[in-house]
Amino acid sequence: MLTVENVAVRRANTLALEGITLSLAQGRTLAVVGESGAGKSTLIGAILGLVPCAAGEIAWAGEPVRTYRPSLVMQEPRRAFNPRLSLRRSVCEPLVAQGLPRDEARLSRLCQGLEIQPDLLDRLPSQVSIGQAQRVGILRALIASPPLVLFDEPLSALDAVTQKHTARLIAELQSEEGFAALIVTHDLGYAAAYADEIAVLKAGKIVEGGPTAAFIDRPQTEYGKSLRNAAFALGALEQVA
Amino acid sequence: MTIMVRGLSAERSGRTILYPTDLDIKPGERVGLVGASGSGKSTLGHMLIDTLLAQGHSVAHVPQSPDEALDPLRSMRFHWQEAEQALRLPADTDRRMALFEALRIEGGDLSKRPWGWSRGMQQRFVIAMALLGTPDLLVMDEPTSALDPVVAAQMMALLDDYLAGGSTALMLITHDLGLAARRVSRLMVMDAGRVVEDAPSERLLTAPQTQAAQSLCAHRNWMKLPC
Amino acid sequence: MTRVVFGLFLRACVVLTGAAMATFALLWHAPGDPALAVALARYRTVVPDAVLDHVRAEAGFDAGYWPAFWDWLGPLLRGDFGQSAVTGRDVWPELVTAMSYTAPVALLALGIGMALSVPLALLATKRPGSWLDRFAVAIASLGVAIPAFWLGLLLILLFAVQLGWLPAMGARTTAHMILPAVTLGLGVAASLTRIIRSGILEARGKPFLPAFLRRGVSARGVQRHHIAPHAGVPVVTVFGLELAFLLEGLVTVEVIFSRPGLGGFLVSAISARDFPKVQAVVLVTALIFVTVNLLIDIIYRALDPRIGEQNA
Amino acid sequence: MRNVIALAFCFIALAVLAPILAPYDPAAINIPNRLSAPSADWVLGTDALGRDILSRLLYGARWSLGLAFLISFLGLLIGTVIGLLAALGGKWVDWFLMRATDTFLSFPELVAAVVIAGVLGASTASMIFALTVTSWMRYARVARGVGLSLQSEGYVIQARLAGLSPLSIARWHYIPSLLPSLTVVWTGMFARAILGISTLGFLGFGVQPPMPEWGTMLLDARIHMRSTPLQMIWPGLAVVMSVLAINLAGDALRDALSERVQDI
Repeated sequence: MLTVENVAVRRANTLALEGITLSLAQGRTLAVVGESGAGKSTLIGAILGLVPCAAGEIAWAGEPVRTYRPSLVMQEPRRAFNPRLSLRRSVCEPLVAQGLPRDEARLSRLCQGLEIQPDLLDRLPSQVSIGQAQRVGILRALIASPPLVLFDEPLSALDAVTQKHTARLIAELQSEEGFAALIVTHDLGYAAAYADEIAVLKAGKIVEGGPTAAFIDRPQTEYGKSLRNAAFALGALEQVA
Repeated sequence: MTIMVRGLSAERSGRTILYPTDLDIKPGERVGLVGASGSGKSTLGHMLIDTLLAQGHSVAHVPQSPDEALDPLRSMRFHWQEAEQALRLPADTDRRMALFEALRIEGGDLSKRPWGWSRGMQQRFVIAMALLGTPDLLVMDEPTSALDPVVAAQMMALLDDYLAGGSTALMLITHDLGLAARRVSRLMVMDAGRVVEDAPSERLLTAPQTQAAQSLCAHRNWMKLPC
Repeated sequence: MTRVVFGLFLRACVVLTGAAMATFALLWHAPGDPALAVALARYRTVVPDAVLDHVRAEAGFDAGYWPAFWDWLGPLLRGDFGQSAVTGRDVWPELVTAMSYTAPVALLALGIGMALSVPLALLATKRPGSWLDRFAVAIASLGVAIPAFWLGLLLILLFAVQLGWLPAMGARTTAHMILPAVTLGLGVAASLTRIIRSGILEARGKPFLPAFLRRGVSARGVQRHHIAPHAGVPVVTVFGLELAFLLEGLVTVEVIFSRPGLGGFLVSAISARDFPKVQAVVLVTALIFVTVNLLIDIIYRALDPRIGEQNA
Repeated sequence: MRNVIALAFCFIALAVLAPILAPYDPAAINIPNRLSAPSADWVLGTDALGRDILSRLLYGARWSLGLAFLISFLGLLIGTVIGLLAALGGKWVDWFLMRATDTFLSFPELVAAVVIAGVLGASTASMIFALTVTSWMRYARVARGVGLSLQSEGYVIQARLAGLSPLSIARWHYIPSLLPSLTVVWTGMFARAILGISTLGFLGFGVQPPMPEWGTMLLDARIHMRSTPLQMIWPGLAVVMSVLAINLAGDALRDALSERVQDI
């Protein structure tokens, strides 16, 4: 269970995040929605311990999150891999680092779940498509069975069809593996379709949060409404009679 | 006057990335050009613009990101005046203000350089420059991908209002059928360098013929919600 | 912007202080008894220990490191460079005389370099890959590989010894300036050509240029208003490197042409172990160099304010 | 690209094989034969002490190229360590090391080398010291720049999150990314070191006679410039050819690397 309590992060004399309180249980999905500059990536950095908190507590089951080795799926899939190393090497990096045995059965099961052809892993990051690279990125995030996986705009580099396909694969794996997923995204459509709960981040603060269905049905704040309306206007969500 | 081009094609390092393509676009028509990444949509857009410019048509192009349209060392005023001069239009503050108000960027400081404006405002400034000469055709390449959804939705609505009733045709290039479906009356689907389907929006959405179109239709939005 | 300039100024001051400390440390740790060297140079004979002690006390050599440093720094901050250890005359007027010989040659060399490199780079980039372009690149590569002193000797051999057109040694007339200035100017031209050429080629690849052409801006307008500024901004930063190149070249070039300029002054001061003169040249050169680089930094940020904002 | 590298290797081969190739002992004085013109016996002629110029040129390559290699390699080590310390050591370490770098750059490198070598007394050792302490700054800047950009690079963050040890991160991610850019800087500094050695030699602050070094040979030749100008051509040509070969090899290397980066 991830608990984020009253967290603040300072960046160059201003507060990039302020009074952030969130919780996320094992196996559940929380989407943090907001526009660029709202502090979404800073929040991920704070949870992963890459960015120091000025105030507040972040814990997983009452202990520092770092001890559970949470993993991260990044926005730019190609940049998440060392361009000089084969994808297989990068994928196995968490196992090597944590001294875990390489479980070939698990690797091939995950590859199957993510629709990754086995020979794909022997290529360099520059030799695969962006969609393939992102699926390998998810594979790396899951290989060491972390209890918590963070997704930083995992779909925004992909095209519309690949986005939906990849989102479905993530959700299927989540139900098998049971990790908690924190998804940061600007796309309310994605959040609406896959998150159990939604938190709306604006200018470093959470302005609205709650169960997804309730939020989509009736946002409480003006900003929440404008996000929802934009999702309809851009065709991410559709109303049918 | 209907825009007609014949036999557009393109190669890159010996590989065909666009097979010969014919296009007809009626005045004021809204066309969506949809396809997966790498299907050749942007290439078709660039070829279309360059061919029409060479034929002497008045056409305008809005690239994917304002970084591809604005010089970071030059002020916004310089960009605007240069665009006016390129079209041999006299400087006209009223016309500029009318366009800026329509796109809600009248508050922007013209003496600043592009990076002094927000990206959403930069993008709308580029659209304003594109509309300056009332072109026969406006080609927009992924106009929303560089913007946040709220800003993107606002921009598309403002553009719709501005173009309504005019003779400027619009070609919207995007990977997102959900976005295009709401804005255009005719959809063209691209796959592997070819236009594989070209139909009125209604028909394409209800009865897609090709596999590419079917896949796009099936994934055109995240969720359907009852009214 | 003011804050950025102030920050750069502070940084320049820190760097100059560091340079002064390094200079003092070097001279302090120089091998041999400095008093003996001074006395030998001054009296041209073996001197008794009493005289050595006198020299030692006079020059402040008998104090510890830090007291000696402060004694040394105080007069320097007031602009007093002291007296030559050999002749006992004030260093400053001699230094000014030397600079008055060096400055015109350096400026002329810079002028020659610009006059040759700008047209050559423009011609070369008209058609990249053409024979003219390859020729320009080859000439420029050759130019940066030639040591200035050797080029100078070759020019003396050709124009002074063989053809007898120009004077080579000394600095009596304006004509004496021509060969040293050409020697340095050719080197400047070579490196500038390389930099301007690659600046233009890089500016031509900027991703926003096609949009300007599609908007109906003429190729000429794009060239003048968008490519030229983007090619020009990096060239500004190169002038610091060119100044370094000039100063490095001057050291040897003034020696081979027997010009009584800064370079010759430095080399003869080092050979005579006349440390007050050495430190004066070193500190004045550092001051000029740091000031020019500070100005370049400020101009660069004024031309392209994005850099300033990123650093602030 | 191939030709240029072949040329650079030719120079190295000449330097290594000098004892086999050189027709005479480079230090053998032969006064009756002084300042003789090129002939079948003395291919490039003899100098003021009657020593064979070709032999001195070949042995001189050992000094010029060997010492330039040593100096540029020492600079590479010092600069890389300082640059990486600055990038990874935190704000204040970075500030201090970068101001130190600026201080060393506050003076044209070669002029600083002349002053240091001259003040410390003319000898090969003080020349090596002088050229080394004035040659590490570019490496430091490049290493710091690459180090800083790597810190925010996705794959380095991933490695840290995975719990990879700092040593392994350096081994697998930092060093492979640093090597190409440092190699390009190194070729440039190698060429500069050749120029620096010959300049110091020419001013009399470098390798001391009777060692055959190209700059020192030029210093000797200059005195007899009017009578035997050819004497002066050969050592200069040797400097230019070797600097040119190394510079061109560096350019080719940089182009090859940037193409590979574009591929990625």
